[in-house]
Amino acid sequence: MTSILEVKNLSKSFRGRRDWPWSPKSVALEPTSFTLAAGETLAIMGETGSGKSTLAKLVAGVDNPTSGDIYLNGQKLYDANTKQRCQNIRMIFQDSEKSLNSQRTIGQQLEEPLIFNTRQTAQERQNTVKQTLRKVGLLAEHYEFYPHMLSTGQKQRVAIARAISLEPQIIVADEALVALDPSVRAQIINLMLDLQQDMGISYIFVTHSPQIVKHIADKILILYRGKMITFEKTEHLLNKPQQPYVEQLLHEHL
Amino acid sequence: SSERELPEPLQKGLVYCSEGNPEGFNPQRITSGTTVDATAAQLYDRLIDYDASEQAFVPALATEWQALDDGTRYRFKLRDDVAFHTTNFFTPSRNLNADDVIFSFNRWLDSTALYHPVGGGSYPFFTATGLDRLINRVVKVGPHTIDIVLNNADSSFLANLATDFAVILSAEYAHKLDIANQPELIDQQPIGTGPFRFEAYRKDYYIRYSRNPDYWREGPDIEHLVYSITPNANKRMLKLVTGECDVIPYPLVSKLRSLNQAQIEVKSEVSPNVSFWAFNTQKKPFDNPQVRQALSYAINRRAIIDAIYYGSAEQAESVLPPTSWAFREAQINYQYDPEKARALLDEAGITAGFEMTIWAMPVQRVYNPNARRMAELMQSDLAQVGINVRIVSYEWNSFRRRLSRGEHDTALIGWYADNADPDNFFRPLLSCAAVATGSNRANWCHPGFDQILLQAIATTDTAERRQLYRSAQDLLNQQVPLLPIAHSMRYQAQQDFVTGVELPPYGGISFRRAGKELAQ
Amino acid sequence: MTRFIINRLLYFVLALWLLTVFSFFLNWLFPGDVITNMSGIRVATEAYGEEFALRGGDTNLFVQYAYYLQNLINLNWGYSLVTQQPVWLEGSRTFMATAEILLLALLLALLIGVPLGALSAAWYKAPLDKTIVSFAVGGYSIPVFWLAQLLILFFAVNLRWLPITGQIDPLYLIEPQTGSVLLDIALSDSAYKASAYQNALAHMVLPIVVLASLPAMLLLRMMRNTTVEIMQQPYIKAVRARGLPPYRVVMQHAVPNAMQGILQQLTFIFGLMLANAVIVESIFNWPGIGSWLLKAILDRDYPVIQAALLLLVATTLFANFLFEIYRGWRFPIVREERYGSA
Amino acid sequence: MAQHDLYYQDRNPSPLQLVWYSFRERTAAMIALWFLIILLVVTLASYLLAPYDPVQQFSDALSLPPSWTADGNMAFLFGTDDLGRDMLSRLLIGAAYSFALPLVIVIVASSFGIFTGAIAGIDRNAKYRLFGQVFDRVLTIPSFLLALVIIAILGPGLGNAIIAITLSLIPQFVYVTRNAVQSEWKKDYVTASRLNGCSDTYLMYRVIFPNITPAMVMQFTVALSVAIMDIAALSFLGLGVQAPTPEWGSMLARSLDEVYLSPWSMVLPGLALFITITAINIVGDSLRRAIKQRMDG
Amino acid sequence: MDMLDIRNLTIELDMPQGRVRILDRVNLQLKAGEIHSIVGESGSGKSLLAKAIIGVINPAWRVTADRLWWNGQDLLAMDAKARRFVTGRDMAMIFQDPAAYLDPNNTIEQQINEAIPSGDVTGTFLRRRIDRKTRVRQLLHRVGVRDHEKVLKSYPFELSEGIAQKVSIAIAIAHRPKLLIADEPTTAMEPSTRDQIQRLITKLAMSQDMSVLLITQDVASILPATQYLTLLYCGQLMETGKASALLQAPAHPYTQSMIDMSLQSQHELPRKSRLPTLPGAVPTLRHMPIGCRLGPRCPYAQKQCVKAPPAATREQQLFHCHYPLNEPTS
Ligand SMILES: Nc1ncnc2c1ncn2[C@@H]1O[C@H](COP(=O)(O)OP(=O)(O)OP(=O)(O)O)[C@@H](O)[C@H]1O
Ligand SMILES: Nc1ncnc2c1ncn2[C@@H]1O[C@H](COP(=O)(O)OP(=O)(O)OP(=O)(O)O)[C@@H](O)[C@H]1O
Ligand SMILES: [Mg+2]
Ligand SMILES: [Mg+2]
Repeated sequence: MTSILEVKNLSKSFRGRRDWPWSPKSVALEPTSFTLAAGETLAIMGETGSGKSTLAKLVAGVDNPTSGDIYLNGQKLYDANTKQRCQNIRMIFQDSEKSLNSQRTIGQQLEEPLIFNTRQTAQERQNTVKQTLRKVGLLAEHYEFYPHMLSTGQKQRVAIARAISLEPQIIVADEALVALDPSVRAQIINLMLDLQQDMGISYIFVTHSPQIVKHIADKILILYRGKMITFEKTEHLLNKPQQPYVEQLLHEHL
Repeated sequence: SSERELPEPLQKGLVYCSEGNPEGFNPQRITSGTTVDATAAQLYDRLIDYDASEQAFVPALATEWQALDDGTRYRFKLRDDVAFHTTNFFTPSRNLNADDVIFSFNRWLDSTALYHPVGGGSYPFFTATGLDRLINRVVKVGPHTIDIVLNNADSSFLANLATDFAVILSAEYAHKLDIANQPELIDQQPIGTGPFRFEAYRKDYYIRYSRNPDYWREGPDIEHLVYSITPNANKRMLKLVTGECDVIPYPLVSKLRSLNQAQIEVKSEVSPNVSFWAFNTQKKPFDNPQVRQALSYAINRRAIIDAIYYGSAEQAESVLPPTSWAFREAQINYQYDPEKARALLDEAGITAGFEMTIWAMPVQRVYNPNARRMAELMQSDLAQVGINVRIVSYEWNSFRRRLSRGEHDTALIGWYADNADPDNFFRPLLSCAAVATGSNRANWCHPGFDQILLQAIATTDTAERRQLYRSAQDLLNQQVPLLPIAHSMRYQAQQDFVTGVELPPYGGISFRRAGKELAQ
Repeated sequence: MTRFIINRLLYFVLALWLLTVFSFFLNWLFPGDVITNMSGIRVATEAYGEEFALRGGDTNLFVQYAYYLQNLINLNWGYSLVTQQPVWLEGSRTFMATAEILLLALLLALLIGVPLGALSAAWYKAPLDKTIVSFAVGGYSIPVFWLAQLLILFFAVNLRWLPITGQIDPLYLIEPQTGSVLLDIALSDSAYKASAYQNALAHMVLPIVVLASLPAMLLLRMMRNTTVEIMQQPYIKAVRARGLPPYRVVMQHAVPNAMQGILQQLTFIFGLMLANAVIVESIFNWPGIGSWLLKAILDRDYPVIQAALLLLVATTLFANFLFEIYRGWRFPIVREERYGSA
Repeated sequence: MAQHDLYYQDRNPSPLQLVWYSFRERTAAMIALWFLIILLVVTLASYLLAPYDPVQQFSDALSLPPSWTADGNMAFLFGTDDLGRDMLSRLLIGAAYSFALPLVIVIVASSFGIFTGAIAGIDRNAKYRLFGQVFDRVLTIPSFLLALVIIAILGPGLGNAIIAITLSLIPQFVYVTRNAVQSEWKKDYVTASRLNGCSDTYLMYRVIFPNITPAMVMQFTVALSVAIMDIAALSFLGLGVQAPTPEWGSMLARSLDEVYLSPWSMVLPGLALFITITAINIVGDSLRRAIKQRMDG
Repeated sequence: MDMLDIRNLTIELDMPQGRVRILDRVNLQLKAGEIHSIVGESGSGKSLLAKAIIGVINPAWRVTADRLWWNGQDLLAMDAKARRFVTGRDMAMIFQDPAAYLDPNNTIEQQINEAIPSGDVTGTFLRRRIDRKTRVRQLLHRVGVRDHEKVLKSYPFELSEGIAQKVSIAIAIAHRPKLLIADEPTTAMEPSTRDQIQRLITKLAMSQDMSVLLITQDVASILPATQYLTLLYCGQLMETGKASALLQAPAHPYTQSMIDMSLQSQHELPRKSRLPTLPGAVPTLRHMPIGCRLGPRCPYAQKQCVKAPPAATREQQLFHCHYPLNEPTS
């Protein structure tokens, strides 16, 4: 498989809120490189504060990297070019509740990416949105709904609908499954797996759960204090002796 | 006497709620009633006093006096037992003598005197009455005898000496200040011979005096006298009701009565005063008599008397009150007549929408209990003839200062006679000399008018004088540099236990015999 | 904590500095001669030349500002155009007079507002609460100048319980040395101190009550709302689950935590009181900085206007600084939140 | 639950509508709101409604008590003041200065302040952090004091008072908007919209704005009551509206001299101010509670 | 005898749409020293049940029960004060988000101190102070905090999640409760921390002879030492019984699907295959199905399910289902 995403020496450092202006910056992510092929799923793991979210955000374009480049299909992604990025890389947030605008209808929110990234007319946009809604297991009627009228699972579906409406190649999901009920979580995982099959989407998952990782990930990237310590195919990683840290992460408790 | 109990410090003192800040502590320099009330009778004495009930001059610092040389020289014998105030800033080494009197006169008389320029060198009362030109010089005859040499005989000379302005200061104190290079303190930390000594002054809050223990004649019963400065008439009245004031000037009589306070006593007195509306005749278009007449027709004075004075005043026909022997009823009555006013204005080329200012005094005076409100009334009257009026008001002292500079279009102000002579209504108010000193609020200088006044002053024949003053009034009536509005009663309200607070008919207030009669 | 204090101090000093810059340029904004506006020395007088030199009148703006700052720090604040008295002297006195009633009023407001608010919250939605709250809404909607007048009419004029104006009956002969009448009585050699205190306190009652009414009602409402909100917080649930009786839950946990929010609002309330002081002082003729400023505005006494504004604003800034430091010290979580947050 | 209501009966009320529904249920709030609406209408029509010219002086009816008292006269419903001017007319026309004028002032100040605040809220450069901190401190200066500063520079008068109050209200709006925008800006839904490729203007007006509207409306009511209070206070102190304009604060100030003879001339304008401000505060409070209730679900 | 004995606990709430029954006739028995886990998806009323036991209830809620007994005393019949006394003495609760459940403006020392019953320390003022100090430190040791001096001086926001949870456990066990209710104490925690806390709770329960009522969303995260298991769905009790038996042979379809969905049991599934799940979503309060509330989502649902199923027992299991699974073929 040829890689569609290539990340080269991506790094990020922050100026802490409590720091004096002259104190050194703290490094949240040391230069990290990896690649991802179409239809593949990458899981990012690590203990708290190890830089998982940072990496995910950099890839999704929420933050700009301190250094390093991202290549999509061999083309370099520039920070300023949101268009190029958002047509191909989308993000699903951890908390669907907070990532939806409570003052606007589902339809309005789902149209947003279409307005800015396609040349569709209003009518076309509405149709696209309704199709997408059906794709994620919602009804066309949900177009008129406000987020507060939906259940948690439905909101998560809306978030996914928003991510796939531009038919991107990569979806980044930062702990998107943590807060869900078992039944809903299973439903969402199924949905995402279906979409991967249908549309050939690649996923980047940030998660704590070894079970999920083992079930869906093709590759695993493990971070420790901002440093990438492993980047391997899942089977390889599971089948060979591991460092204690990795062991602990992948260990299904008790 | 009263049943009320007061804490000890309050029993021994008296609070007079005055209506404004004094401009200084030397009445020589200032004609404002507020300043005079605060200083003249309290801190100082004059050579002679005028006893209104006897209608005669009585001795004060001078024990006796006589006119010499056909009335062009007066000799005064001074008391030798008069001590100046001993205060924490000055201790006199000697009693009053001729030097002090000469110093006091020369202060305003002799432009070469060391102290003449101190405080600006303007002595409006003396300039306006011509006293500075009347007196040739003051001569020391003996340690306690002086001569005042006049340029010519003058019928109003003694009357003017008996006014609140002709006070005697201490030459020794002046000398001390001169050495200390602080001459301006002479009017700020005053030393006099009066019944009270100066203690402290805080602008907008109070003046504090204490009894002069060395006073040469019978002094007050109280230890302390405080002027609590309360410009707001309503507040003054409330403070009288709450007992914070013992005496207040210019009470809102009708309102006080409606309060029905048994322990408050209201005194009233006919008083020689006039409130008027002065046009700044040096500004266009007020230099045009026709305009002034038109404006006079536009004002409903009757309504003003009702709304502002609540009937405690009579409409003025002339600047002189009707009680004066020289009074002359108005020839043109300026009855309220907006049509006529409009017609006259049209004639003078004043179009509708013309804008002017009325400067309304911020304080209450005998002659005008509420100038601002009066201005409001006039504002609506003038609006009827198409004139837009802006009412201007400043703190009292700035107000007077600015008026003197002639910043106003028109002003609502008035005059309170200092002595019984009709001259006192004319020269300080309307003579050319008064333009220079700033007390001529109309800035009106009419040579013919001045001429009449000079003639009147030079003669002692009453009939002739009356004739002259009548023609002067006719001239005023026709020229209207100012429109007389009202002659008002003078009122004062006090707690019933306060005694001995005198209301001299010619202005001022004296606490020389003040006391409190409290139940023990 | 040190870092927190330094951080706050830095911003305080910065704001203060900006204030002096503003005040410096005020002299240009005012009509008339700049040096006169600064010093109160009129152009035509002899002293003008000296003052001109002292304030660097012929140098450029930066140097002039340096001179200005120097004069400011040396307390050489010029002279009033009206009284010709040194501005700093009168300013410091009026400042103390204001500080006196302001602090007492603040205390009173806290004493009324906080317990009543807590009470109201403890009886949330009960009739008592509703009564208190509607009372409070009325209380902070009433214009102070109207309230002052109503109180004067009732307590001073009808009942004759209280005097209307000033700090003390002037016959007590208390010299305004510091400006705060309570201090002045203590410093004076009056033989009637006890009686003087009585009189002074009687004079204070109305201004303080009027000044305290609005903040008290605001505090009441804030206290109630914050406490009610805090009662929903998880940690209160945890405490309740531990079986603590309700009044102790309120007193030991809800109220202290509510105070954190109240303290944050205190600067705002303090500023409001300072603004109301202008009105209250001029109604009660209190020789404070508010009435001083007001008279100066009416008289166009620029050196005084400038000084009064400088003092008033610096006071608010300083109060803000103090409240924040106290809050940071008493409630450590504040230090965390507020570090350089944008 | 009614049976015919199969799904949602009132189809999809937006969150703002929900706030309104919750607001609507509060009796006091609705009374206050209706009062304000009526007041606004009356103010707009005041020149038609006022029986007399507010500065016309009836010299034969000085200090006439209100009509319901024994000495009253039906021709002057609320009596007359000491210059014989009709109180009712003065109160009505006064509403233009005491209510409508502050309303206009607040509208101007809010449009300007919200615009600036929005820009300041988006721009999150480090240099603005310092600015923000200092700005926070400037805000501790109450608007009335700021208005006094401006009046001190410009001099007293109605025009200057209007300028002063407008300027003094703006910082509050900037502050509230900036804070609201910044706290919204950090939220996930804005990031999500940003990743959708939305332009900044779209973000501001379509995404963030609906979310901060309640805060803005709240601030608007607060500012309105402050503006009314300030303009009345300035006029009371003689720095604002000048005679003979019938503004409530100045009416109150000049009535003080007459408290004894005509208590109504003091009570009526004071009451008018009091009721108006109370109504605004009640509306503001209820709105806040409605929003909170809406948030709590 | 059961220490805690709950029979037909019902909690109703007045909502704008009318009265809603949030907890519907729930039964629960707990003996001393037992560890009992309650499992249910979000909104199933687990927290409500805990709150009802501990007595932190909004007065607007209507709580009725045939029995709500604690050691033979009827908690519902007591007045508020007596009930507070009993629960304060015998019960304790820990929560999911530990830092939010600690007073942000008191130090840890103050808060633990406050939780120590005054009866524990006697003597002079000074004596009591010293005793309290040592007790506080002992408690922290017991929950496995090593760096205790630093922790004691800290404020909640300065602590890591794990330490904060340990502190809340310390506070909870300060008065040696007989019952510890843990409401989702480890959800959203990092796996390593989660393991620590779970081990700690188990250890405490064993060593102190304390009963534990553990509430979780997921069968996967129940305590390994759990003896009894109860499953709630939408306020209805689905199944309860001995954990081992229940996990092995669930009678209720809901239990079965919860076990299926639990990620632990997915080893056997091929990677990237579809996971077993219940269709649909948890109904909202406004639209509770009548009868068995699982009905619309249940793969085995039939007409009869619109009637509430009666309780049925099987060995050590009790369940509410018309069509139980895993019937022993006898
Ligand atoms: N905006 C920020 N400013 C300063 N530091 C930050 C910022 N965001 C993250 N960091 C720091 O970067 C490091 C990595 O954070 P990140 O959120 O990527 O961790 P994580 O692996 O996602 O942790 P978790 O599992 O808790 O979500 C942390 O030490 C964090 O403190
Ligand atoms: N104060 C309340 N007002 C209205 N409804 C409430 C209230 N508290 C709880 N509920 C409702 O009662 C139901 C049960 O709530 P509870 O908190 O017990 O659920 P839970 O099982 O603990 O869920 P979770 O796993 O999400 O914590 C929920 O549907 C909830 O919406
Ligand atoms: Mg993260
Ligand atoms: Mg719960």
